[in-house]
Amino acid sequence: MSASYGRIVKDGLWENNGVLCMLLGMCPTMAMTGTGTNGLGMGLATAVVMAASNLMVAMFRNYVTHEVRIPVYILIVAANVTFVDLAMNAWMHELYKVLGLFIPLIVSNCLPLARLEAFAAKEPVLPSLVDGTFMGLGFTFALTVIGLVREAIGQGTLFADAALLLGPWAKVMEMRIMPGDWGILVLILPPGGFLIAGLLVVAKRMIDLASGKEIKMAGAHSV
Amino acid sequence: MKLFPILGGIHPEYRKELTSEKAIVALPVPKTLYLPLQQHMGAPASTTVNAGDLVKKGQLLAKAQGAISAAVHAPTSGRIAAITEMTAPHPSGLPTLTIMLDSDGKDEWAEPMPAINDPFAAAPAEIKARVAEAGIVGMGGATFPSAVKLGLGGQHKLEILLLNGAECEPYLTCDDRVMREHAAEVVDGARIMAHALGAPKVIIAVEDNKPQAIETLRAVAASQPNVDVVGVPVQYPMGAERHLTQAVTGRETPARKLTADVGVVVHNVATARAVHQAVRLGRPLLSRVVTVSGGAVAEPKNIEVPLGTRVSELLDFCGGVSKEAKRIISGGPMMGQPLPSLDVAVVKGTSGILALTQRETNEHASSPCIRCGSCVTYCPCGLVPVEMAAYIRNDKLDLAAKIGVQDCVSCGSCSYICPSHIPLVHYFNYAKGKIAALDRERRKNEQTKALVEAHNARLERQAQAKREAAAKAKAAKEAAEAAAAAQAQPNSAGGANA
Amino acid sequence: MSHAIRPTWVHATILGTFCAGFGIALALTDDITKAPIKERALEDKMNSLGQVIPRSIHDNNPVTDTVKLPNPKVGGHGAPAETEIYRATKDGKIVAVAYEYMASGGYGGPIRLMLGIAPDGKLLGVRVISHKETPGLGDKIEAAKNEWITRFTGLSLGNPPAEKWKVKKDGGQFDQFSGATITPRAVVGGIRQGLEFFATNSSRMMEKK
Amino acid sequence: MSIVIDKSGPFTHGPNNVSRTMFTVLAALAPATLYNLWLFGLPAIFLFIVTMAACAVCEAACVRIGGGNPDRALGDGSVAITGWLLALSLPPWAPWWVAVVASVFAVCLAKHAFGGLGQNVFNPAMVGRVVVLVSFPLQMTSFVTPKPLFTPGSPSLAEAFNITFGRGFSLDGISTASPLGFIKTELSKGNPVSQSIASVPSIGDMMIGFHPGSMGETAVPLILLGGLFLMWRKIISWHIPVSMLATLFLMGTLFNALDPARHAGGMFHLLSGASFLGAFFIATDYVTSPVSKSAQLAFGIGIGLLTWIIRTYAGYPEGVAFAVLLMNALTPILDQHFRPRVFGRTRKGEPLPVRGDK
Repeated sequence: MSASYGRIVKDGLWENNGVLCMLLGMCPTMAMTGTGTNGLGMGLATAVVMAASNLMVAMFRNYVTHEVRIPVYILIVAANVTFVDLAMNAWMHELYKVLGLFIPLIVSNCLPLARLEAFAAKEPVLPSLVDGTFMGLGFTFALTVIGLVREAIGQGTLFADAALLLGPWAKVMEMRIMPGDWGILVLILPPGGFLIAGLLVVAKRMIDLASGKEIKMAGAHSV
Repeated sequence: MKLFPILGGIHPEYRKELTSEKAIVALPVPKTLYLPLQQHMGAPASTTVNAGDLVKKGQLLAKAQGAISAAVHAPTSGRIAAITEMTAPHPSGLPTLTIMLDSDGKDEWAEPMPAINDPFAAAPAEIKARVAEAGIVGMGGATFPSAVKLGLGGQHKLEILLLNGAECEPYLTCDDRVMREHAAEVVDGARIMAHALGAPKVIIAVEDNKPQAIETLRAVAASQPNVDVVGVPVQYPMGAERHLTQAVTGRETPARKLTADVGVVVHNVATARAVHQAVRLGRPLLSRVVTVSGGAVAEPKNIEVPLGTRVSELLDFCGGVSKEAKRIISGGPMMGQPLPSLDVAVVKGTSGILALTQRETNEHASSPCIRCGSCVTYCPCGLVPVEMAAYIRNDKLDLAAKIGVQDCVSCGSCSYICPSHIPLVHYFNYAKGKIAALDRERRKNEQTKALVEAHNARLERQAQAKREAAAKAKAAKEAAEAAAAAQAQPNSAGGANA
Repeated sequence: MSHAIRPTWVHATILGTFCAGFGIALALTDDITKAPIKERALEDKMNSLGQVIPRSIHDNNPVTDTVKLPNPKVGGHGAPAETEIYRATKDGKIVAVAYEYMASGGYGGPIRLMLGIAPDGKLLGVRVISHKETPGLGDKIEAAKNEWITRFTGLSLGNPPAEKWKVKKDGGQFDQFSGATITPRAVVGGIRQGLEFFATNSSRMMEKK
Repeated sequence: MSIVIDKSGPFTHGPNNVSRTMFTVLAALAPATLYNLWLFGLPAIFLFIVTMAACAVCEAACVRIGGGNPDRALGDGSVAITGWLLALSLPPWAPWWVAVVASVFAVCLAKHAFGGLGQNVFNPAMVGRVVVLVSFPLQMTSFVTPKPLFTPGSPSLAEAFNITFGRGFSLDGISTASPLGFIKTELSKGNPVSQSIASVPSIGDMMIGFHPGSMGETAVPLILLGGLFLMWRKIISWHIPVSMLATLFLMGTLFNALDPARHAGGMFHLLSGASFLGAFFIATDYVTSPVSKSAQLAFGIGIGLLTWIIRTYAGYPEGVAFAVLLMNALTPILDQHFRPRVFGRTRKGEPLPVRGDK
């Protein structure tokens, strides 16, 4: 299986989107999408881990025997997660205070492991890097959208605290679209995550249907 | 007598008052009778007459064929017009081989079979043979050849002959009338059957909504110490064999077994009467009592009908059918079958002909299931119809089978009660048919496989034999050559004489 | 995908090599980030102390100048046996102390408060550190959601008088927010008890090391 | 004469149908509802109308989007029950938008997203109630003492309009806690139940509904009457209500006996909150409760137990709605495990053994 870069990018961002299509990585999806900023942060952290892991696995794939590949993959993902965890703690501390608890959970996220096994283990370094990056960005996209919807309806803001994540310039992104009292609180509570994620899956399928595409749905594996 | 509760069951609107006070009247013999060769479960009878033959009333027209089958006799005298395929009295509407008999209007009896004057002195086998000869089948609607059922005494230790006079189907009153008008014949027939079965006791069970029948039977049975008449609660499907057995004896028949396995054999009251006539009078089964009823029938009646009479003639005799008729049913409204046409014949199992209006059927388009659970509550078999239907709808027949769709007796309680008007029985019948077909297919495949394997083994054996033969031949040849070589030497002592 | 069957030691070696490699990489990263992370943790603490003790009034780092006192029984619920008292000094003189206090009686369990108190017993600031109150009702005690908690600044045990240290519904002077009485009641009670804790222990809190 | 032979029997059918069932339920609810509308006055009437209308609109919209026939869907009465129960489970003086949000979640999400009538896993009315309870705890826990129509305290038309439709109307001055909430609050202040129970309305007042609460939480006798009516009409069986109420009562009594300072008694648990409404009208919802009787018993016991646990230990004073939803999720499993015994078979599904010597 060898795909063009365009295909890889498109698959990662939309057509084979980890959350909206493969229903992978549901644990961070539910836990970390209370606001758009959280979703974005978690997504980016995951994307970095995925890109790095894909890259490493593709580099080492010829030296890893079939029997020990899974432990090695987990080792690689876990190491990358720890790098990100430490780095964030040291240099992006405010965001770390929000996401900290959940960064280690990236290890148990099925999506990185799935891409390692399905893609990086078979493909050369560069395509693997692209796949990891864009699968991660697709994940980021889904998490951000879910976060934005929950945030908007739940507490009436968009990208609250984005400055903590992206620096002071991001103040311009922070918006209040309605008074906080009007929010339907249930959406920023855990049930809201399921609700919005479910509705987005539906929305994606409807968009695909409307554009006459074949629906891809790769079973429901999740963590 | 102590009764036992049965599970579930419903109380449909019985509407028996339409005909319950209508005494049985005899239908004049129609000009032509149509006698299907299969009026019973099992193999069709095989004809003993040809087109053009003149026959007398009671003469054998077709004899039983195989272990489970029943004979057909001429209900009147006349000429065989044809033996041809005609629409069967079955919803499939498939053609079935039928004897057409033109009545000569004389209604002349053939030489009757000799009466058995003291049946209780006769061997059970003799009674059984007579019942078979008379072509009697279960007249409650199941149409299982009665003689076969009377043979159950041979393999089972039977205690009770349970005579089924429950008649739990709405509308039908034919059994009620038979019990009221021919109680003596019914009781006598029952005692003869009990004798044939080797069952020491006879219990006649009648639903409590037929008090006169109970009273009349009690009066007749008073002189018979081994005959009891019990009134059972009015509850559909009380007349189902296994449920009646449970209600009267408290014994629950295990799945896939017969009531005989718990010591009980159930026969219909009309069957008992037919047995009485066959044994005491030597008369074969030529007619039966049919309830013609329903809101679309001008004058509902109970009629003694010669077998083979067309339904249309029967309905005409009752003043015809009004335009409101929504459904024409053979049998009761719960378990009866819709008739494909009015030209089909009355057969041995036809207990009723109903012409029902929309108001009576109360049929509507089905709406979504609301999981009310009524079907579970009312199922007399302890099944979960809602779940079975869901499986069947999704074509998961194996799962439906696992939760018991084959234990369903198609009594219709669930469909009757369903507020969403979902045709549950229809689903179950479909599933049962499909599962049976798949089973047959599987068995056939297994058989084929076994045959193929046997064939291969045979080929292999043959090949082996051939090889061995060849080897032998070769050995023989070598021996012969050796012998020849030896013979070539003059002084050889032994010769190869192979 | 076909692959040759190799002896176990090959797998073991491969796995071992990867473990070793990543182990070293992780150790290096840990080494690099250790200092900044420690610094951040300190900053965090200072920030939360900074909310209850204004930065301008002291010149030390209160995080490093602490004494430990036995935790008052009230508030219970898994509170540590000792409370750490952070002390802010200016020119070596104590200008404020800060400590955590557990307010009991919250709707969803105890509420953790941080109190900053001047030597004269006046509140310099109070913040809720953590709580499990009903979202949308009780969470208005957070400074980020409502300014209610800042109203305590400047108050002390005598001001208002003891009988007024209650929510209005109970005859005191503090607002409850609409729909929720329990949470503010717990917080007000907690603050009052926290101040009492100071009153009885102030000398030990202030004593020189 | 058009004679059809399209299906197997039976060819007669009972008189009941879906809408008859649904409207019988509404009839059973009517006395309690009317009494409560009188008890809580015009704002309650407005709220009731808003809820019913919002649910009907949602139903029609969802059915139309799904390509169905909205008239037929509205006609079956199921959405009327959802709206009605929802209205009964809201505080009577709640603002209109609470009702609308609850209706949208109840009908569009809990019912139609799962496939419409008969397909939903969770009780729509309770989903609606829980969503607004979690989202708008202020509005959902502001109860008023009954102010019956035509009595001096009852709000005028203009006032009532302002209560339901006005923006920023504050109940602060008049709102009080329901008895369950009161007990819980007192407990959190350190006052034992044995003491605070003296301040809640008497059992008699609780019976006739003179205490603050959601509409359906009051007027126990009328709810009970409606429930008995449904049993008499064979719409519901006794299994769920009795097992639920008995469990709740037993738990209450038992723990009250063990520690009266911490736990309210069984009678109090029965009469307060939505115990009766839940037992007779909500837990018995056909679609979301098990179909077999033994499963229904387990279902009722589960609700009773969870209700007691939530009331006693959780963050909300009333737990019926949560308990019902939690048990709804278990319904398919209960149905699997508690199948009735098939005639002629053992519980395991094997044919019964034939009696050896008989």
